Amino acid sequence: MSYFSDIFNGIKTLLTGMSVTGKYFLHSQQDAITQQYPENRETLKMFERFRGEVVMPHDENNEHRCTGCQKCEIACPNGTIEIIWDRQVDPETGKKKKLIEKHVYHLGMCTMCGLCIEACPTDAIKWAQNFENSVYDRTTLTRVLNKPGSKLMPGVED
Amino acid sequence: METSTKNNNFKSEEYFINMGPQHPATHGVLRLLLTIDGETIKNVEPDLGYIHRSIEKMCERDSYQQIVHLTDRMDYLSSNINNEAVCLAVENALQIEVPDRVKVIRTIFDELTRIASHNLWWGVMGMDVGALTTYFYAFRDREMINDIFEETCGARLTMNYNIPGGLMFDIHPNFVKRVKEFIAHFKTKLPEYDTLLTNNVIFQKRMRGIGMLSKEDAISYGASGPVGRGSGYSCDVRKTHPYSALDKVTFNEALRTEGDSFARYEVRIQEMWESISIVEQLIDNIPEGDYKVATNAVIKLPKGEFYQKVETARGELGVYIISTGTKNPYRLKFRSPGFSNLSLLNHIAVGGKIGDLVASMATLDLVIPDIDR
Amino acid sequence: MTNEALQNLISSWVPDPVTSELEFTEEESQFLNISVQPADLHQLMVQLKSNSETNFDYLFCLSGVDWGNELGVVYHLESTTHRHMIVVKVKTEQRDTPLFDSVYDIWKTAEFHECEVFDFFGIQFNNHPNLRRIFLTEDWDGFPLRKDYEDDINMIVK
Amino acid sequence: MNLSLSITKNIHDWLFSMMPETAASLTEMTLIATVYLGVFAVTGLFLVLLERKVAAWFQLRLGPNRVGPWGLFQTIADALKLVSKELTGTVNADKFLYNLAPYFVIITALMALAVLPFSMEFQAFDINIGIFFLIAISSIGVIGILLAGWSSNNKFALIGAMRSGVQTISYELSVGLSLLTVILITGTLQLSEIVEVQRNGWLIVQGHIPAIFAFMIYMISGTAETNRAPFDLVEAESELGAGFHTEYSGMKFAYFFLAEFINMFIIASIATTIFFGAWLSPFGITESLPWLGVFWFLGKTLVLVFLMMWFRWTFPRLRIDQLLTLEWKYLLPLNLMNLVLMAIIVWLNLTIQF
Repeated sequence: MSYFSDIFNGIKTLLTGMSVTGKYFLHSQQDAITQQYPENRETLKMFERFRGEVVMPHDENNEHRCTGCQKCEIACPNGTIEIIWDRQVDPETGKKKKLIEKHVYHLGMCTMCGLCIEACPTDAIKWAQNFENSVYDRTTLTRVLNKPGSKLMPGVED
Repeated sequence: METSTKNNNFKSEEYFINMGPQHPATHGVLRLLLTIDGETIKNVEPDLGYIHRSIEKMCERDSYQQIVHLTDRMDYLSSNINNEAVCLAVENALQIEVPDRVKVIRTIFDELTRIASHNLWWGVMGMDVGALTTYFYAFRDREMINDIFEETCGARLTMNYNIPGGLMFDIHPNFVKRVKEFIAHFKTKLPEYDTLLTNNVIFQKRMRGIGMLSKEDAISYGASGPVGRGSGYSCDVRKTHPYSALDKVTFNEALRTEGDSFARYEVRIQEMWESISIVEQLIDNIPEGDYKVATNAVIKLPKGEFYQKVETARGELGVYIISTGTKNPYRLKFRSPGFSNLSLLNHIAVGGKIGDLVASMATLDLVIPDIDR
Repeated sequence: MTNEALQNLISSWVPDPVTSELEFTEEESQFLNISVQPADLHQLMVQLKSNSETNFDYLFCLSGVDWGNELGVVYHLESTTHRHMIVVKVKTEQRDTPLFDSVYDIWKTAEFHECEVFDFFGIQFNNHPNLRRIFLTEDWDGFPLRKDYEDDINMIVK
Repeated sequence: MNLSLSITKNIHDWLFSMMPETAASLTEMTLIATVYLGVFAVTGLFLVLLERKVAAWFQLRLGPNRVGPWGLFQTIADALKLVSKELTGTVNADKFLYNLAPYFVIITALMALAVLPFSMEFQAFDINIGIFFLIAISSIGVIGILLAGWSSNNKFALIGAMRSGVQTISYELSVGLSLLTVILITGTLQLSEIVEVQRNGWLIVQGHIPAIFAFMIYMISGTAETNRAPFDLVEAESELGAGFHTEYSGMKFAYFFLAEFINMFIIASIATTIFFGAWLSPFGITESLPWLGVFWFLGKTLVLVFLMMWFRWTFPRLRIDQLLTLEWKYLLPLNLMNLVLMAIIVWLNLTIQF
């Protein structure tokens, strides 16, 4: 008799399985989890801690907070950050001081580990929430983070 | 055949099949050289290295903080647990005691990672035996965990949240609320998994009695995690060598004695329940305090050898550091669970059909970057 | 079993610990370390596994190490019944033809792990069923995890 | 009163008045064949779209929704893409058989459509051995699959083809026997007469218990015949990659794909015809409007097609030996018992008739 009870129980499990998919079929319009990506660009907000790419914020006077200490460059595991710096005479104190010429960031090599931002003593760099990083040409992934003509914000020291 | 094969006395009715490196069931770039007689598997020889990046060599030139982010890329489904393994090894070597808050948060993250990993495995398990819908149901629930991770760590998969000495930053204010929401949601969905797949008669027929692994063989092959526990081998590192806040919680080690594919399946399902219970025990009791202790900017480990084992979603991950007192490890070896688990694939698959190979391989829950490193 | 008891037991297996050159140390490690001569390795391993008091049935880590002028293998063993652990080390100075006995017949997991050691360190194992380059291609030049390995193209030295 | 019928009748009369009889018949055949080909190619495409939509709804997705309103033109775009793709092949393939195989599959699929009664007198070919013809035709398709797997010079394809051979030959038996069970009530193989018998109640009602069993067995083995999940061992994505059509690309692949969906439609249509009264409306509510029969026929068929899709997106796949166990140890004995039961019921006149 177990032959028939096997069949019966087998069919029962199949039908209960079908009831699960059937339930979702009936609720498919409300429960759909699809994100309609390019259309929902307006409403799609990344979390504030999202690691999109490293940026260097500038204030309205075109001033940044990077002193060129190179701690981020050392912290980076992949050689993503290169700082080109120069010693220049500070007009106020008259002493020679390390100033950045270019803060080069290779987005293509970045693994978004966050060690550079942890290492930065002056909060000069931070994460941007931008996630649309694809480009047609790989060279455009190499970015200079400090804007042309920008200078160090007064009062920022290592 | 350019790769040497074990089976030199190759019979005329047998033939080779090259399964992978591009094959839907190998979940990545695993290549299996199958010797088949009709539909019956005669020999399985894995050929690895298609995603080998020599992480161990890279570690020898990196500082201890930098090593952590490389472990994200080994077993990417339990990345937080991998991170923690390295951090624990470094902390033990430096004899740093991290605050209780860090321990609790780490454990919560570990268990959420474990749920996420088992969840994805469940979806893929269904796909491997032909039930395609499981994948989407699993991903719906996993998405919530990923959102929790993203909100706190800023990344969904390669989180790099642990640093030697604690955590990179404190948990997000929404964290507790979201975790509770997830737990409430997931508790209603997990029984559905059973109705849809576990109890299904076809699925049970496919899994029961297939891929038999005895307890002795499991130990001898170095099986760990759900693969070992499905064979009745009590190998949960969380029980045998508790770390972080695991000594504060009570949970049952999921054990099955059958040793077949279905036992391994059941172990993972039960582990999801146990992980939920661990998270529930801790989520209301996150102690106040610092989220990290200060370490030197340049970490130098004392001369010596350090070994730390943790339980990832796949099994026992070991981090073996040999330090000569410099800022880089002299040698760093990852004992990855997948590598040992893969070595028993030949043992459990021989004699079965091609469909059995796929089903029992799915219960090993292989992640190829974890095996190749 | 405590480390001390283990040490006493294991040294009682060999008639004369001085000539057999078993070395025990607990320094710089959380486990009891035994250094053994390559010729005695297999015999010791068989005893460690089969003796009911030690019963090291779980080989959980097998690592190759390049010690500079020596090449070695480190075996981490655990007993699933007694839950004690031990580390066995073996070294050879013959960097050109390093050769040890395989422990595949004692722990089956060693098959893959020894392949890995062979692949990265070039250490050969006697009686291994299928010693092959498991990760790298068959025609790979050199053994990458050795300290004297050089690859100008693929290796980035910091 | 009967628009569709009068149109076909008018065309028929007009052709025969224009030409000698042979030429007129030939023209008529070609005309009907072309119309069927066009209509069912589109039906096939529509079924592909339906499958994708239904799958999406089962899986909490939206499905294709970008090409045309609600994604209606998605499969047409896909077909255009497939037409424009390069036809690749393996080097040491048996070129002749390799190229022949897809046509075998698609032509046999289309041939079976000829005998289906879509509405009253709306049937291309009312042969008196209708059911027999359907069973015979539907088993030719497997030759195409075997050829495809064999000639591709690919081991995965070969395994798929061999599985298909085993599977189709086994399940053919159950399909035939379960239909035979119901034929006991009708006493005829001609499809139009089977429909006429059902004016007294659909056969699934007339034959009650054994007919319901027969229907269940038919649906299971019919799903196996079309090589769809849970019996998709022939393709078995996670095991064989794509099975017998691994090496096919472009339009040749599309033929296999289309044939699968047309076969599914045919299996559902046969079930509709035999068990659910074909184009007859329930309780004869639209008996005065025979052209609505097409609507009823397609409606019933689509419900059954949906059932097959539901199976596909819920169940895991069987293993090859379990597939054969199911057929030879379960379906076949049950079927034979069922046949005897039905014979007794017909003999004792226990059928339910209105």
